[in-house]
Amino acid sequence: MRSKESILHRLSPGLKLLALISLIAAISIDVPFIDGTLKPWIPAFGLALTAGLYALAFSSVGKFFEQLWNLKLLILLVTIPQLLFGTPLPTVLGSTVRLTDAMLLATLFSLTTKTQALLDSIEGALRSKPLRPLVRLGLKPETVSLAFAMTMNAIPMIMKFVGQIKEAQSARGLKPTPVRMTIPLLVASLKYSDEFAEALTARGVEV
Amino acid sequence: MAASNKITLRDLSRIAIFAAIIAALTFPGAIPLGTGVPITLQTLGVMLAGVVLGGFRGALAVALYVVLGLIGLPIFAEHSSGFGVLAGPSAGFLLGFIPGAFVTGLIAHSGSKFSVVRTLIGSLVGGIAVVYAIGIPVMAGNLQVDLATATGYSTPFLPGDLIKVALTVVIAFGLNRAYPKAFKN
Amino acid sequence: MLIELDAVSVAFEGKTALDNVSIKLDQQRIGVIGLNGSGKSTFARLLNGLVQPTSGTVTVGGVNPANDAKAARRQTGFIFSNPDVQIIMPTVIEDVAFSLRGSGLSKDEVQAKALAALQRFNIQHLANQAAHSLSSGQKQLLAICAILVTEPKLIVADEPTALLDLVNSRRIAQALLGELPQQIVLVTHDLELAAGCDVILRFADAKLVQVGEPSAVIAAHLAENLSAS
Amino acid sequence: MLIELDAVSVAFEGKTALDNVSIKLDQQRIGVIGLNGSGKSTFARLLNGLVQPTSGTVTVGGVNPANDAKAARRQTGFIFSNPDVQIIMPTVIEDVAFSLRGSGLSKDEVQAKALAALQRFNIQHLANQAAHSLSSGQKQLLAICAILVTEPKLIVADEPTALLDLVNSRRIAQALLGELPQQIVLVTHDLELAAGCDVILRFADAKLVQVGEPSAVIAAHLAENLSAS
Ligand SMILES: Nc1ncnc2c1ncn2[C@@H]1O[C@H](COP(=O)(O)OP(=O)(O)OP(=O)(O)O)[C@@H](O)[C@H]1O
Ligand SMILES: Nc1ncnc2c1ncn2[C@@H]1O[C@H](COP(=O)(O)OP(=O)(O)OP(=O)(O)O)[C@@H](O)[C@H]1O
Ligand SMILES: O=C(O)CCCC[C@@H]1SC[C@@H]2NC(=O)N[C@@H]21
Ligand SMILES: [Mg+2]
Ligand SMILES: [Mg+2]
Repeated sequence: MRSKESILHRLSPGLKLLALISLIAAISIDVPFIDGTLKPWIPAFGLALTAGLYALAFSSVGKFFEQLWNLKLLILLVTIPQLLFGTPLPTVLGSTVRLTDAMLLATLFSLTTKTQALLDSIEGALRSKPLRPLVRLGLKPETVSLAFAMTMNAIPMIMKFVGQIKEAQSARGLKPTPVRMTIPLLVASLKYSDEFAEALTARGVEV
Repeated sequence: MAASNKITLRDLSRIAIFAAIIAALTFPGAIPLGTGVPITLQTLGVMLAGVVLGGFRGALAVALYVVLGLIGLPIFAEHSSGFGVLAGPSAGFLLGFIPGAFVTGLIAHSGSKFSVVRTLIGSLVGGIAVVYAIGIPVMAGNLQVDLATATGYSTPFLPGDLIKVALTVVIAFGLNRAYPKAFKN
Repeated sequence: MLIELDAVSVAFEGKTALDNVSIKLDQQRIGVIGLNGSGKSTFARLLNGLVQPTSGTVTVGGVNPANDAKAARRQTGFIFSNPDVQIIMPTVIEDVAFSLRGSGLSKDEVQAKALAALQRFNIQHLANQAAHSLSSGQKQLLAICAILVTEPKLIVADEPTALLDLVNSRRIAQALLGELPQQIVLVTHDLELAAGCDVILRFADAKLVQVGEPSAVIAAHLAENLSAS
Repeated sequence: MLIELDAVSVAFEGKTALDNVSIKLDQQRIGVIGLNGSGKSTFARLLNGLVQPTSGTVTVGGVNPANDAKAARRQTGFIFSNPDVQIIMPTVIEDVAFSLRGSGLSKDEVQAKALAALQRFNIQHLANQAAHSLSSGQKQLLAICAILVTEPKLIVADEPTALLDLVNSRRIAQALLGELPQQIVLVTHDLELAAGCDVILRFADAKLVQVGEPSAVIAAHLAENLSAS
């Protein structure tokens, strides 16, 4: 494993997202039909480009094929019904390749972007000029990142409550079922959440 | 119960908690159907968010959940995550969760106190109708099949989702008796 | 009842929580003390099968909780420190009555028995209140009532007073150590409370390091843990 | 700082939580005791504006928290009993650094200050750990660090040791009463802990019933509440 991060890893998440959206848009245009003749090599070229990007990110195309393999069911699901309905093969190939390519590109983005970096750039984007109207509508950058942090904190707390409730119910000779567990879970979670809000207020946090 | 749209820290905390609850509902697992969209417990969380928090706050909780999943937390069905799902067959369901919780809450909170009937109607309309109305067409689009086929792919969800509506009503009814403060914003 | 642990070890994900514990206990009031993470809760949970030994055997009144969790849970009531997680039904009386489901009693008998349990601790006036709106002390009393109606032979309480104030702690302590005829295992950080037991087990670093008369065990605990500071 | 309450009453939904309390305090270590529901937490929360008086005025160091909550929160740090609810950020150092957001300091300065706060309690080795994986005692120390970096003049702690074991309680008590230069208001059920204060306020039934020298107030508290049982 190479520890050095690729240029794709280091690219700012905002730019990467923009590039991703434009690439997906580009391969989604029905280029093959522009002049009336089929050119399925255009989406195929897109796929090759994506493989190249994976190679750039992970210094081998192994990861590309790994992700492609993950999509096998989806690919079958998209192709088989169309073939059964008699859609011409090049059209089917074109559309399948396009969907596959879009999924692979979006996954590449996720694979090369740390969640924290993405959180930071969301906060940064909200501070930027174009998005200032959103801020004026009340969507403060600090509030958004605070909400992210709070949710990530809350997930382990919820799992802790689930464990305690399961235990308490089995101790009473009860098989914990979703309904039985959910009411105490909601009560414990809401109380935790209200106490948490108070502690935040005491630390001078405002929304 | 017509609550204002001004978000306090206490609201924000409850919104975060419900986003986390929906995430936690994906941990027990999912039943794959071979269509790329499995049977999951997420809609239970979506309906509860609307019923407990009300439309506006409930929708924010679900939006928070969706965004966190999109940016990489493995909290979507079958521990998936990332922007990739937006190109996949379940994209519309995920996005539909947001208006789904909104409509659920709007209907459930439309009276001045807790009502089983409004909770039931809210969950049916918001948690099923709205979610499917967005989920099925997007599925058709992303899988490049026609609407009828996508609807066919989605009918196996109905029994499970109806059970989840029933669960929502039973849970909300119990919660209102055990801890009525839960519904006060 | 005889509580017997024979060379019991428990590990969670490779981490030892209880290390080769052997002991026989038949006292009525059994206290358990030790620092955070020393293995107290693990010991308590072994007694009704909430935790299973990685090696060794546990026997409680002739029942092995690892083999017959159902029988173990019938004869053992468990009280946790978090009062919120123990409540199952919406109102106080329903929650107590719930313990009697499947007992074959008629509805009226169940109601009467549940009410009698509440009366015992003088909280019958709360019968129809929303269970989650009670104070923490009242919730712990409710938890005790909900357990008592099933007439367990042993009650295991894992820090039942941790979230309570002085008066409520005393109330629960008095109920557990003073009033109940059952055998009690009481895990606690409150050394005053532990002092009221017949025998105390002291855990440290997953080991049972001392068993004996309360004053001696408490003195050793204080000496060992406060000398450093 | 001078803490001054002038004829302060607080009611929640018609229920009186604090009844006509007037007092002036400038001691360094102020203890607060009383039974569940007697009004201790309500008193503590008045000092930084988490609760507002229904009538009367509160002044802390010249600031009225009801009018200027921001200033009140800047000068007052608050510590709660539940260690879990006080952690905001994923890792220890980030959580301490979070307190310094909007302080105008550079990233490096924030990092250095946060690390210095951890060093003070010898927990700098935990800096990059997940905050939720800490033990309860470590979480309370973290909560204290997260407050100290903002350099408050007053620290209010509402039962900070309630959920801790012996060793951790002592550690926190030593930090609060022994080491910190700040003025401290300490709400506690632990009478031993309260005994270490300069003055104790005793609440009962929403009233401030006694203010004075620790041993006298504690004796009166015990006499009043344990005689019945
Ligand atoms: N379910 C579990 N999974 C993993 N580790 C566990 C689990 N339960 C306990 N442990 C670990 O086992 C050890 C003993 O825990 P135990 O809960 O028995 O301690 P304790 O004496 O009850 O402590 P406390 O005073 O904090 O309640 C600890 O290190 C704890 O982290
Ligand atoms: N937010 C609130 N809403 C309604 N009632 C409240 C609220 N906070 C406190 N009370 C009530 O006010 C009274 C005083 O409560 P307070 O929390 O000050 O007591 P306390 O002395 O801190 O008790 P404890 O030892 O249980 O912490 C209690 O009867 C309590 O039920
Ligand atoms: O990828 C995801 O996380 C979204 C899965 C969506 C599942 C949908 S929601 C409505 C319908 N009911 C189910 O049980 N599953 C689908
Ligand atoms: Mg324990
Ligand atoms: Mg209090």
